Amino acid sequence: MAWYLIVLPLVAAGAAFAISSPMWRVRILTTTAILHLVGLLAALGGWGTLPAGAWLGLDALGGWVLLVISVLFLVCALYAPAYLALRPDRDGRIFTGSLLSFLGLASLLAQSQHPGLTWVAIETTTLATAPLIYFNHNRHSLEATWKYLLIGSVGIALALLGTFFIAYAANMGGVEEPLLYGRLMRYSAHMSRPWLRAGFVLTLVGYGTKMGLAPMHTWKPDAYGETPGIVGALLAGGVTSCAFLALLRIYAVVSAAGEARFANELLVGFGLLSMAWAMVFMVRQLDFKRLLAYSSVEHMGILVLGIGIGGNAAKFALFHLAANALVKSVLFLSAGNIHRSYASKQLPYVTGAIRRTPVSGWLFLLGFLAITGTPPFAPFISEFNIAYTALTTGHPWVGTAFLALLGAIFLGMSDTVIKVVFGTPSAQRVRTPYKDTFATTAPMIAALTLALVMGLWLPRPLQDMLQSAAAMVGGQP
Amino acid sequence: MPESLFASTLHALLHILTALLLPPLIPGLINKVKAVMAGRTGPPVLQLYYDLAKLSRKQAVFSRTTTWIFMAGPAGAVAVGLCAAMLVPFGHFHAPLHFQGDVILFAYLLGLSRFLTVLSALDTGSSFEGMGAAREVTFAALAEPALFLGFAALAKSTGSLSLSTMLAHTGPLLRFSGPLVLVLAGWAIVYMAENSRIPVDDPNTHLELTMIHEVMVLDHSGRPFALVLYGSSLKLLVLSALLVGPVLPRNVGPLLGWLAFYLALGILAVGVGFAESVMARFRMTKVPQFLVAGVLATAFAFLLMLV
Amino acid sequence: MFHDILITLTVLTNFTLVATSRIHKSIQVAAFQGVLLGLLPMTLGLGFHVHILLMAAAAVIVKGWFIPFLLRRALAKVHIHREVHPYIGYTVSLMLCALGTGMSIVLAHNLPLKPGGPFALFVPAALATLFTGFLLLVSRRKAITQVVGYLVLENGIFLFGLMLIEDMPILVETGVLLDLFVGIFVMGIVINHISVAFDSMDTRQLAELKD
Amino acid sequence: MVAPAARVARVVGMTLYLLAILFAAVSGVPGLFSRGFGGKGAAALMIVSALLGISASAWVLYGGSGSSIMLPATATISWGLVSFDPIAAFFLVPVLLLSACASIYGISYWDDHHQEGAGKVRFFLGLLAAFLALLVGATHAFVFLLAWEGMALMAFVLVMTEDREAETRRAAWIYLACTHTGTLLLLGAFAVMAGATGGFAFSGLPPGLASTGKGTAMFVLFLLGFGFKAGVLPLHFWLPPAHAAAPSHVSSVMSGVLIKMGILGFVRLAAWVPDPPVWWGGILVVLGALSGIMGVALALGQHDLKRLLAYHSIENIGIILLGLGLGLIGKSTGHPALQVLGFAGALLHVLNHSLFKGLLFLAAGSVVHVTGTRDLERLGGLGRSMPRTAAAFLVGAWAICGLPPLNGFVSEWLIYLAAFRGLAHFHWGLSLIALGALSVIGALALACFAKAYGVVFQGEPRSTAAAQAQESPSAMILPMGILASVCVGIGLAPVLIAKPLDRVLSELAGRGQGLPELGSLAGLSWLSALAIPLLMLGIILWKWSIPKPQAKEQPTWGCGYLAPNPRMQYTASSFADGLVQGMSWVLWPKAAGGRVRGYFPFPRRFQSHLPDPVLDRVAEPGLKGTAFLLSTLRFLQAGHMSIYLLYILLTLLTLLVWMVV
Repeated sequence: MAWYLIVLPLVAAGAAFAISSPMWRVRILTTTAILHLVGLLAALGGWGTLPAGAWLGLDALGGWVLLVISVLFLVCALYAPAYLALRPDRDGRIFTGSLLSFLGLASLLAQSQHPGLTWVAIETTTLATAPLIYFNHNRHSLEATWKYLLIGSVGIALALLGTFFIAYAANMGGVEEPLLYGRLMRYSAHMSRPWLRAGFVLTLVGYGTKMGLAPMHTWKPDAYGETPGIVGALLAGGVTSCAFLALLRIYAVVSAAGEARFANELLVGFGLLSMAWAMVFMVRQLDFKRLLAYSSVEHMGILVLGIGIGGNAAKFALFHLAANALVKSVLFLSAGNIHRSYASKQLPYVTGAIRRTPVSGWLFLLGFLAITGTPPFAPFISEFNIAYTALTTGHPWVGTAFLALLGAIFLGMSDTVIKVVFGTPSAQRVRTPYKDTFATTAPMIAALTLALVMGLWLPRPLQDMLQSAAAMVGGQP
Repeated sequence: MPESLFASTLHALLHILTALLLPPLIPGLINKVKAVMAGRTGPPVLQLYYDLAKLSRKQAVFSRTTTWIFMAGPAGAVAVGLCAAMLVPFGHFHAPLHFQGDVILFAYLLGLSRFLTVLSALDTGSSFEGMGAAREVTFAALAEPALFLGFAALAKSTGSLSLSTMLAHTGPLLRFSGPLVLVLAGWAIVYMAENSRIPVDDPNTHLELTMIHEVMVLDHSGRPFALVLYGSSLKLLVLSALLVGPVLPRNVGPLLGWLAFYLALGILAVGVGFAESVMARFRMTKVPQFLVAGVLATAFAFLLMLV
Repeated sequence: MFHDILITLTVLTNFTLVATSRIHKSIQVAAFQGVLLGLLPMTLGLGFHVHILLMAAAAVIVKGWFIPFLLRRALAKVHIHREVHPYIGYTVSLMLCALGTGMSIVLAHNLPLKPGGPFALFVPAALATLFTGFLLLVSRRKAITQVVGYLVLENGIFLFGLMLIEDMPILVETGVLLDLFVGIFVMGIVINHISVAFDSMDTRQLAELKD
Repeated sequence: MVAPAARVARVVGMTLYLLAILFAAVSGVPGLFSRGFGGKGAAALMIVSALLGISASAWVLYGGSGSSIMLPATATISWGLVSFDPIAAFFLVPVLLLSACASIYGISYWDDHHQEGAGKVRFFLGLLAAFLALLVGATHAFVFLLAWEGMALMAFVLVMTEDREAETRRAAWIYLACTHTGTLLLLGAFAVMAGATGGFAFSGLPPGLASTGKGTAMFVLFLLGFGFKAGVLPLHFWLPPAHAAAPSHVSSVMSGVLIKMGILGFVRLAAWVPDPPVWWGGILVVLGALSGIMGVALALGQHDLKRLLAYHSIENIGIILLGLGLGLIGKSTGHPALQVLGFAGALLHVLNHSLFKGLLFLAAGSVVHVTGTRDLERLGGLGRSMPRTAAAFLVGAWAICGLPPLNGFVSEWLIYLAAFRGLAHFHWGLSLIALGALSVIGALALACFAKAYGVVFQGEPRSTAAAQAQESPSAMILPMGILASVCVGIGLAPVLIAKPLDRVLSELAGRGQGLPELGSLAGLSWLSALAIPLLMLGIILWKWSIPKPQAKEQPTWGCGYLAPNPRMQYTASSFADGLVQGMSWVLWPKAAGGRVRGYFPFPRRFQSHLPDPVLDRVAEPGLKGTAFLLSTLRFLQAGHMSIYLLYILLTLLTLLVWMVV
């Protein structure tokens, strides 16, 4: 386990909150992000060896998720200085502080081996990210924050109850504290089935709310729509990943207990429902930030669908976690730039982005193509393999529905995206001083390149890590 | 039929000479018959030869709207007609050129000559000639399938894709048997349409609005017009040969064979003249139905051969 | 015995909560429910561990005094006293609450308990309280009442947590206490911002973001 | 152990091929930096690439050995395979030839000074060529999909070039939607195939698979996926708007080679399947007949020059499918003659169509470039002001009508031969369909191109723009010349391509099956024997008939009317009216405007147009309706948090109940 991954960002958060000079604050932000990634890579050397009975430790699954979050965070951190420079009106203190504390809590979550601790981490993440959503301090952002907090807290309360249930199941099975995942999986045979199932249902609903699975996703479009693009990127790629990880841990226990079929039916159902729901709201969607929010709902659906199908698909669901996070960051950041340049995110007003903000416009288009599964970007690989596994391992109808939904979503999304990107900028909107600069676009280009590389080549150690993470989800301790 | 090289060259020569010299005779014959039927003396049978000779000496007048295509059209049509004539057997001797698939080439050569005529008509920009061209292509679209279905029927019965064998030996398909009669009936309709004879078109009316072929050549004069006239008569000959081929007597000697062929041509010409003088031309709107009848006839012929 | 009485009272408070229209009263009742839950650990005969005392204190002080205090202050700021025109009327709410309680009992039947614990009534009561909290959240319009609903929901979880307090105290404490903290945090938002940004605390005004 | 010489021989083709792809890909790069030099640089690089690629193809097709290479492993799919076999070599020729012609054309057609984003166009055109070239060699699902989607997206961006027009944006969107749907279908097809064969590499399918349910599913998915790309009716509807909206040299590449990639897919499929069921071929024949006849019928009714050409692409795809279908029937029933003639005709027509359709689009482009309109009714008389363009268009029209002695005839002739031979076999009905369809298509195509050439290049100019037309610059004439001469060349000496075709055919027949040579079945040499005298005779007669210089020039005879003017000429619509009305029961033309009444009538307008039966009557209303239905579900998220929490509660209760029950 690596304490410093947790401590460093939290300390940095404190520092960022304390000092007054904005310049130093962003320096702290970026340096912390870089250090965190470096430290993580160093720590990942030993993911294989997890001491038994440790409450904190970096295993393959947590390591993979944390790696994704860390890379995503670095992208956002590199973008942040330019963004904060554009928003002198807002107090960067809370912003930077929350960002950094989120990173620390995510590291805690990724390393926690105890359901209670996991739950605590998720809860605190919610609290840490709430101020980010309230960043703009207007009625809408307040409403968004209120919905995010209340719906999220209710969901997490359910997750707590679910955790209690599972603890009780273990308790009936004679498993004593500490309820580490490893031990739970090892003694899963003795656990009481009804409690386990009920616990899984509750945690699924609870963490699903946090992830944004339909129909518990309702806070998502509001929150993503009202926050700055950078926060949207972090929420869509980071916070959701945290909740997904927490869910996966429980799922691993359940499938270790041999209840995988029960759980898989639920996951597949939620996956398809989320994709369908997202499809409904992406068709003729005039607000391109909400469009991205629904796309995030869709991809959460794809993640759980992949897990539900299992086997090869589970592995590629984990792969998709990374792919989605990277591409979503590109989409949200470019959408943020376009929003900034037009001072609007509504369709009739925002057209011809490639003329007003060429780089962001192209990146938005490319990001859209990437996220909808255009080879050779990473999402294509995962979507292709999930479809392939579904079609060939006894879920032909699920696979068909999956492909059909992907197609329908592409139709809906492309309509809006093309209208935003191409054409001539409409005359009604006054042009804001914003222009694409190196600082506001380079991070996105880097992220997109990374997504491209991932589609073509993944380093051997990472492949092994992915493999064993998938095995872990499959229920082998 | 096994022939000596000498004999076959002789046949080829005769074939070529026929194709070159005979054509203008046929319209003359038809017109003579019509005149006689109408109780007139009518022009001499060789009238067309005279016309051609005169036209080829005459100075041409042509529209300043036109391009080189206006001239190239008639020339091309004649060249194409001659090539087509080299593919059709006159009587029961192999045509000078015969190979598997020349049927299709033959049909497409007809198409090519139509293409050239139409283009040279459109070249003048006259709305009348445009109208004629439009009708020409419209009706051809119906004549084409009839022609091909007839070929299909013959090909199925003879197993050959060459006009020379297909027309000369119609295989199990006996002369005057149902299918063959139907094929010939269908082709007769094609014959009238392609050569713009009554009842499809009237070669010697001068109401532009009712004409097809004549109206397309309104602006031609001099040598180009000579080529136009010669070309159409050539087409008449070629299609006549197509029509009479299957009904000619078989396994007769060379001399008799040629005589039979010429005789058949003559009879056909007289028949056409007779028909033209007893019946009127259809209303434009009736023509398509007439052609569809041709298509149906050949289609039935094909189906009959399967039972 | 004694704890069964307390639990029964808790369930009764649920009914009172959904039935009352006056906000003051609902806050009062919520506080009362908090106190009940606080007393509950004492009556389980688990002895007086530090954990148990901690839980009891937390419940009594925070749920019974601190949060109601905050809520009353908020209420004093904005001048509203009644929850007028809730989405779901009071009688219907009562019926639904009863229905939910019934369902919780059915559900609890399908969840076998450890033999010989004093917890026979805990699971149904916990689920019923949870459901009541949800009912309040769903059916009421005023932000404050929704917060009350959230507190009741928490109470349900707290109630279930007591079943585990003996065997795995750390888990339960961290969970429950953090949950309380969140409750307070959420209220902070309500009290400090919503009443300012939106003159009344009617959540209908919080429905501008939609598709 | 192969001898070193042999090993060298094996890599020659592949090396040249990869180099060609490389050059094509980078051809647009100089244009991004230097404005002036961009066009020439792109053209030069593309020409180099074409020379390399075509020599590679020649190497393989005239006896050299093909080879394949493995691309490195990806995170996910074990191997990526690219192999330069005869099929790839054959399809590579039109790809590079046309791309090179297009980029030469682009020097002055889409130059930096007049049009916006010329550098962009060149860059993406280069990439498009590269992806196309990669696609022909892709023999692995992943590489195939990569190249496929890359090609589609480059084409999308190119169609979007003039994105300021709403019409263009609509066309590009329709195209993108269709191509992506097609890709998803292919994805499913490959998944099924891999499930059956256990690998993503295009190896021959196991015998007996084709007739199973899996095989059927696979075939149907491939049919839809490739059909979308090829523009097979009724999946053709993206094609006319996209081709009309794109810059003309892009349209020529799209229509010439991009849609052929759907055919490439069918050809590959035919090569993998050892034992196709007869109904596969049957379906191809029927679809071919449908696309062919409907395509040309719809073309007749158009008055947009480029839309007309686009519909003719659909028609020619139909002809190609007829050939493929007959060949496939031959393969399944074991009639080598049918197989050879059908496949050979289809393949040759692929090459031919890319030549003459590319030529036609370039010529149309030069017309649009000069007059600024695509509307037939505003053109006319360009034959005198733009003689070279006119000649090029004439050659293209001549060839596309399948008239001897040009290349179009040769391929249609082969398909005819296949159909005629098929008559003798058990499945004579399909052959008869093919035969009838071909004859109808031929006649209608002739009508349509007589109209197109006549209205655009002959008669009097119908608008001032047409009246002031000048011949296009030589950089636009040169590529037309190249393509036209290739068309004539193939038409006059079809024997030359017999051997390459035999190579591809043996690939198609599958291993170990000997086929008769094409030359032995079709007397290609006869065609040349007849074509050359035909031309000579025609020229002689033409020379003879050309009047003396002092010949009198008169205005066209107005049949007694003394003041004719250009607007009185027969228009495109009226020329086609007879046929369109005749087929109105399938075409449903729309006409607006009144007939003239009374002795002294007031001016009246009349206009007619032919909406696309699928796009305008099915696809768009369908999409609109679906979107509306979905929008009625918007109430689900009305913004009230109580409702949102209710969702959570209901979900929870449902799940708990479901769990208990």
